[in-house]
Amino acid sequence: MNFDYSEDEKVLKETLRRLLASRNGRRRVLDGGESFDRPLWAALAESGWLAAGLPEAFGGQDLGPVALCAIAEELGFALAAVPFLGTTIGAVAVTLAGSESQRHDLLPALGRGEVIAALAIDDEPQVAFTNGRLHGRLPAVTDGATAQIALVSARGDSGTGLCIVALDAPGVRRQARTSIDPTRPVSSLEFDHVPAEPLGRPGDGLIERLRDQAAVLAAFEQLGGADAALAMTRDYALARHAFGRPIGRFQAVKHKLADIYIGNELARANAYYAAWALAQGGPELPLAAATARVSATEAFDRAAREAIQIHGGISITWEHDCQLYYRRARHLAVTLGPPAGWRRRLVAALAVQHAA
Amino acid sequence: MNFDYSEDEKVLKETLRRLLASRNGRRRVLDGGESFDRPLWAALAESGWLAAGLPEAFGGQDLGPVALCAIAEELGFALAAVPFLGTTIGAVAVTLAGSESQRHDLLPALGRGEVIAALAIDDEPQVAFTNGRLHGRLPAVTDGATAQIALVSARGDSGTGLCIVALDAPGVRRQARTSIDPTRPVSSLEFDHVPAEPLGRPGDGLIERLRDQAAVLAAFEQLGGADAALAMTRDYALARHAFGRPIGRFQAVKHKLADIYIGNELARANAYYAAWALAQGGPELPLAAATARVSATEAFDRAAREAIQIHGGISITWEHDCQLYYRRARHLAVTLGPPAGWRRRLVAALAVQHAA
Amino acid sequence: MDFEDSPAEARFRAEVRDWLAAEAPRFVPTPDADEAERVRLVRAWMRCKADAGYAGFTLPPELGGRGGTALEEIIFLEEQAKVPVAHIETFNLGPSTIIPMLRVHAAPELVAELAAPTIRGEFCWCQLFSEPDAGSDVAAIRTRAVRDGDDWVINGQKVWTSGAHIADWGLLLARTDPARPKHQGLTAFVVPMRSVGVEVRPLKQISGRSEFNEVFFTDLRLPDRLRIGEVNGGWRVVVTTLSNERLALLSDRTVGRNLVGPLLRLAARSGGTAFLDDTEFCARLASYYATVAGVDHIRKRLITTLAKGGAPGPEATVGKMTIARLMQEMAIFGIDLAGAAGEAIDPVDPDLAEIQDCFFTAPGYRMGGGTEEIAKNVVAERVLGLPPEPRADKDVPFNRGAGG
Amino acid sequence: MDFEDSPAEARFRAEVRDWLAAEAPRFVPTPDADEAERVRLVRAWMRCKADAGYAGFTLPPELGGRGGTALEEIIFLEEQAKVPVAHIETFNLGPSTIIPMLRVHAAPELVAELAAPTIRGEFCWCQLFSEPDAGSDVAAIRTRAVRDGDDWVINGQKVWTSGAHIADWGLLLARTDPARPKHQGLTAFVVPMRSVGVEVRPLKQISGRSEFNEVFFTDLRLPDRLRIGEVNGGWRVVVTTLSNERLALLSDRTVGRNLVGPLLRLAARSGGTAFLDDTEFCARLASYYATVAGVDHIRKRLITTLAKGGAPGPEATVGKMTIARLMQEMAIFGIDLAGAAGEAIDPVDPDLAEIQDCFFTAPGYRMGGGTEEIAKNVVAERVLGLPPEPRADKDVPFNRGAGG
Repeated sequence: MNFDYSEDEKVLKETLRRLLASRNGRRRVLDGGESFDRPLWAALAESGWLAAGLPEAFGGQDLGPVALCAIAEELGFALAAVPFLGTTIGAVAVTLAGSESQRHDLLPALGRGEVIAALAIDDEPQVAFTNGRLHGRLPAVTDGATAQIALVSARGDSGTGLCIVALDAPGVRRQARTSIDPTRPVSSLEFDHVPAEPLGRPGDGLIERLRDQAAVLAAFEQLGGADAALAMTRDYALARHAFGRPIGRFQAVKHKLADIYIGNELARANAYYAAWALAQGGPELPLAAATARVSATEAFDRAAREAIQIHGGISITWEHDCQLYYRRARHLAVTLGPPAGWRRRLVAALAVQHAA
Repeated sequence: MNFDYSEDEKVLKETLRRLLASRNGRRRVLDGGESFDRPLWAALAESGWLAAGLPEAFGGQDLGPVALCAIAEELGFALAAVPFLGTTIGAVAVTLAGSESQRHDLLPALGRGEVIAALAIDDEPQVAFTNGRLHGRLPAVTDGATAQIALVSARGDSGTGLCIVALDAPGVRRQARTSIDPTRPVSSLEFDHVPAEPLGRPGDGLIERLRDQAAVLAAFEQLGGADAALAMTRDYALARHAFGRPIGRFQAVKHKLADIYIGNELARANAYYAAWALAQGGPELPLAAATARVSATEAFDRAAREAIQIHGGISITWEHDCQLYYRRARHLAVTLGPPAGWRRRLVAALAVQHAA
Repeated sequence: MDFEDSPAEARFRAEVRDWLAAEAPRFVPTPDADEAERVRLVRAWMRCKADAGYAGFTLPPELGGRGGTALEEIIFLEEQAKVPVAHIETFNLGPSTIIPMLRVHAAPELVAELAAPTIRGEFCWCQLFSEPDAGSDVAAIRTRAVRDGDDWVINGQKVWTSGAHIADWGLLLARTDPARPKHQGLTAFVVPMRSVGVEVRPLKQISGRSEFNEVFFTDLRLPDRLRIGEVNGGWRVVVTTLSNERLALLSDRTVGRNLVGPLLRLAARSGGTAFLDDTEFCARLASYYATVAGVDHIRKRLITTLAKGGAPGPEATVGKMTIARLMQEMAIFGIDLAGAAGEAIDPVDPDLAEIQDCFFTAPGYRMGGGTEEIAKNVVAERVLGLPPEPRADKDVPFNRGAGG
Repeated sequence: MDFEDSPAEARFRAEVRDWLAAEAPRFVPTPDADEAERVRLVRAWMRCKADAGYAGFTLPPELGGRGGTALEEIIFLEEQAKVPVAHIETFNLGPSTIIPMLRVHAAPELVAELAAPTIRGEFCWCQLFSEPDAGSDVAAIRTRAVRDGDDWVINGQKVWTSGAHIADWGLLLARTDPARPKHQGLTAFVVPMRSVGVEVRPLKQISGRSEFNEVFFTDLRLPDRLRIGEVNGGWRVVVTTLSNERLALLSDRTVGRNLVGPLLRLAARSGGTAFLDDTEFCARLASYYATVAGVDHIRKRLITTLAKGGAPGPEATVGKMTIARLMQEMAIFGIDLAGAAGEAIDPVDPDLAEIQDCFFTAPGYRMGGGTEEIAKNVVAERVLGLPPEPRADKDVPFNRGAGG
């Protein structure tokens, strides 16, 4: 038994944390002009981080899901403004269910960061896929305007299935919208009978598998963000004085920080377990993934919200970093569908487990 | 505009508070042997408190709903172990919708405390009323074993209606059960084609009117209980020392007490408004009653729960009064149906208001 | 208990309603009006009200007031809130807070000079207390005022100043004796905001808007006649001002915005009254509404108490301690309810847009006028009588304590 | 990351499982067994385990132990938890907490005398720290120990003593020098509970049960050889004991009971999987389960850390700070879900009965082993490095401070 990252994974995290500390352009993205942190994305690609999970045959390092979780955690800690989640899940999808030619065409390009994938997986899809063509409108897709391809769940003749669509194809209309977190852009996607290719078959569990993996990666991003918010706020509580003492000496501030700590530790424990379940690929995954997701959403929400309250006035200025956490917490909470859906999935998985 | 009790009502409360302070037998009831505080009930009857709301023609004082609320608040403050709520609503029901003979037979007896009424009003009644007979089982009715009559909502041929049944009639089986609050007893009632009399007609709004009034009275009981729990806990926080100071000097304890205070003040404001709405008899009542109920349930729950936490170990001994509040809070929360039902009713009334 | 008007109150309300219906429409900004235009309209509207006797309700006529009652004022404000007339919160500070404070602490001539123009909308005010190192702990300010002959020379920086870019006058708190304990070396002044030596910089907030400013003082010279209260007696001015400010908070605008309507409509849009079967929606909305309604009743009760000449009880801060936090939670709940659609700021759906806007403004409401935590301490100590926490900063010279 | 056994671990687990399957059934109490009978069974079961080498896992053989590893102990406890064998929590105190503490602070001969009988179930222990005026603040105790020749004479009262009515021995904290500061005048002793001068009275709780006792000492004489640690050095004994106790808390029984199953079954009983459409049920249960699961993973991680010889991190108290409070909230939620039926203690439905029982026991869990509030202070100070609150009681003589 070992409930922690391996030594290798710890070294990997440390390395990535240093890279992110030196190359982080999130503030530039927030202040406008860019849709994501392109220099950082290029740097990540160059150092091989985007190919970490790919098979070696396609230029990757085949590091496995736990390493991807470690990367997600660090990107979350840095609040990096990059399309990692969709692109990673895109690569996983193609690896798991792509044809030979799809693998050859897409995996190396995804690993080099040249192709960005957007993710639009929905329980009740608003788009249809018939006769090889995608039709319908998605009102808000993360990275929809910058991605080259999208993974879309769509209604078909034999049920809901996944398909992959090139976003530069004729008949695709995309419109950037104002994101609640401008460091993670969102846009509408409209498909007017656009040619697309199926991935897997309706009912084969691929959508559920990808959604669960996306949830685990998102949980690690949330965990990283929550840890960073706690660290920043703790430092502030030691430095800031009021009424003749550091505010961190007031029990109300102490208990708020302790509550954030507790939430983060719970989220960490649940995220680690989900990473293990992901690597195992066993029947624990649905419950573990939903639990990690619910736990991490609660933790990041609390950390981002109370970080502001503890910082006081300074934190609601545009220049202060608190808003980055507050925005990112909300983005990550809703990006894979309403949080209520994850809570329902958790209870459904629990009911299955208890019935067994 | 005047958002407070009148001077007369204040005097009335003061008088009742003194009586209750000297005659309170709740502890005797809790420790077993009695199903309610009979000496107190007799004293209340003797001083005219139980007849306060009755028409003068039937031996009452016709004091109106606000005075009844004041009485409920004081009984709640004292955690009195008496069947006031059901008996009062019984009298209101007979006054509003009873026949001449029902009024003559019941109102004076209710006002003298000789007849106790139990209340079993349910949205989806588990009992049926056909051909003048009541049939079915109610698993848990407050005061069911001690009451002489019950007001029961029942399915009939033309919808759900209210009827009044004598509990000493043949075919009534009642079985005392262990109450979560032994100072307010509960029992099952089983009706085997028992003769009963209708009150009002299905669809005439009587059930809703009584339920709303019961909710307002219950809210005042809850408010009184919450105030008493706060007062007791505040005194303890001043007297008890730990780590070299009164525990009331710790910010965590202060904030907990402030939270209780806030909840109580909100509950008080909503209860007063509902009392006014009750006296007006206008269209504000359903929303006002549900709001008072939801607000008071939250307040008493918090006060009872955190009173224990602030008191620490001593409070979980049988001898300490904290448990009385904790039990009563739960009893009052569920006695008129699940709290979720009141929240739904509140939102439904709100939707009506917003649509108007 | 009576939550309705007496006959006399009802008569006055009807009179006000008629007058508002006749006059207010001339002062409604167009949707695309910029701030300058809205300021112009507010000033004109205040003048119109003052001319008609609907301003300075409780001020004597010699100060330009109506010489009326607080109850009249309340009824007028309630009715005014129902019509879409130009409104900028900062214009309320002078009439509601500054003038009452000046009547306690300032020389009668100065009051006479400032009162009438203030209620006529000619003098707009801002409050220059908070500083980067003095938020909740106002007495920790460092802005210096140094005596120089008959003048004072001011240097320092203020922050979180609402409306400083509009204001004609400011109420300034400065440190005049750093060698005294922190509360005992402060002095208050009124400052003409367009003076040389005053620089106002807007402070962009996370909402993207700039409702607050930083204000820099560089060798600003003020004549001693603009000093309020005694030298080193500024803390008393602060206490009076903040207690009046607390009353101003009774105007429901500053406690938080009401999300009940937007949430109900957002929910209804996704399918009739299906939301009644959404138990979480009902639980959250019911609890929220119970708080909003309770705070509103408390506000009305306090207003009535005031109107009858009584002192408001400590319940005044219940709203402060609950509404803003709930507004934030409900905004998050609303965004989550919308799911992925909640991620994009919605230009079409006004309800989702309002919810999203509250998401960004709620954090500020949770701090404005003292944090929730400070307010709870106050309740615990002043209402419940619990002992204050030990403090090490009160009795030491400011320049040797935390301020040194 | 690996949440599963290594091959060696799996082999040992299989061995344990087989042994338990063969032996444990002889030690299962009948449903109507009274406490005396259950005590008899627990003692017999502990002897059986010790004879087979499944006790005192990390104790050396000369103290009656197995001389094995903590990992073996954990695997054994996990497997034992799966079989319905006699269990009384208080019997764990000696092996898990007292013996490890004695090995640090007591004379080797005393350890040798007490260790083997303790792990064999012959000596059951209780902890005599809390007093009516010393709950969270253990150092405020007033029970006196006065030297008299080679003996100590004990007078005073303890409270909240689990299992005192069963225990053979107690670990006592007493004040030996009231003129010293509160932490510096305490001394620890081990006490034979059946001595003259010791009186145990059960304390009835709100659940109606009596799991705790009051213990009164009247001129109890203890020989000096039963003193643990130095005279006036008792606080160090307390610290060692409580840190071991915190480890014992890792046994999930004492943090709180798991209501996930009862709530799911209660909900399912009112109609298939309709509860999946009850958004409030899903929200509450999901959040609760996420906490329960997280605490469980943390517990396992800490156990593994311990087993590998590491020191447990501060996460050990996360369960303490969350589970009991949630258990209380979920019990209330469950009762409310049942509506009026929740009002009657249910003798038929075991799930509702469990929920109702938790309603009454949760308040005690929220305080046991230090309140949530104390635990949060500890996290804030020891983990997050925030400064401690000012304390006025630490350095003054006890008889002139709060204890005077």
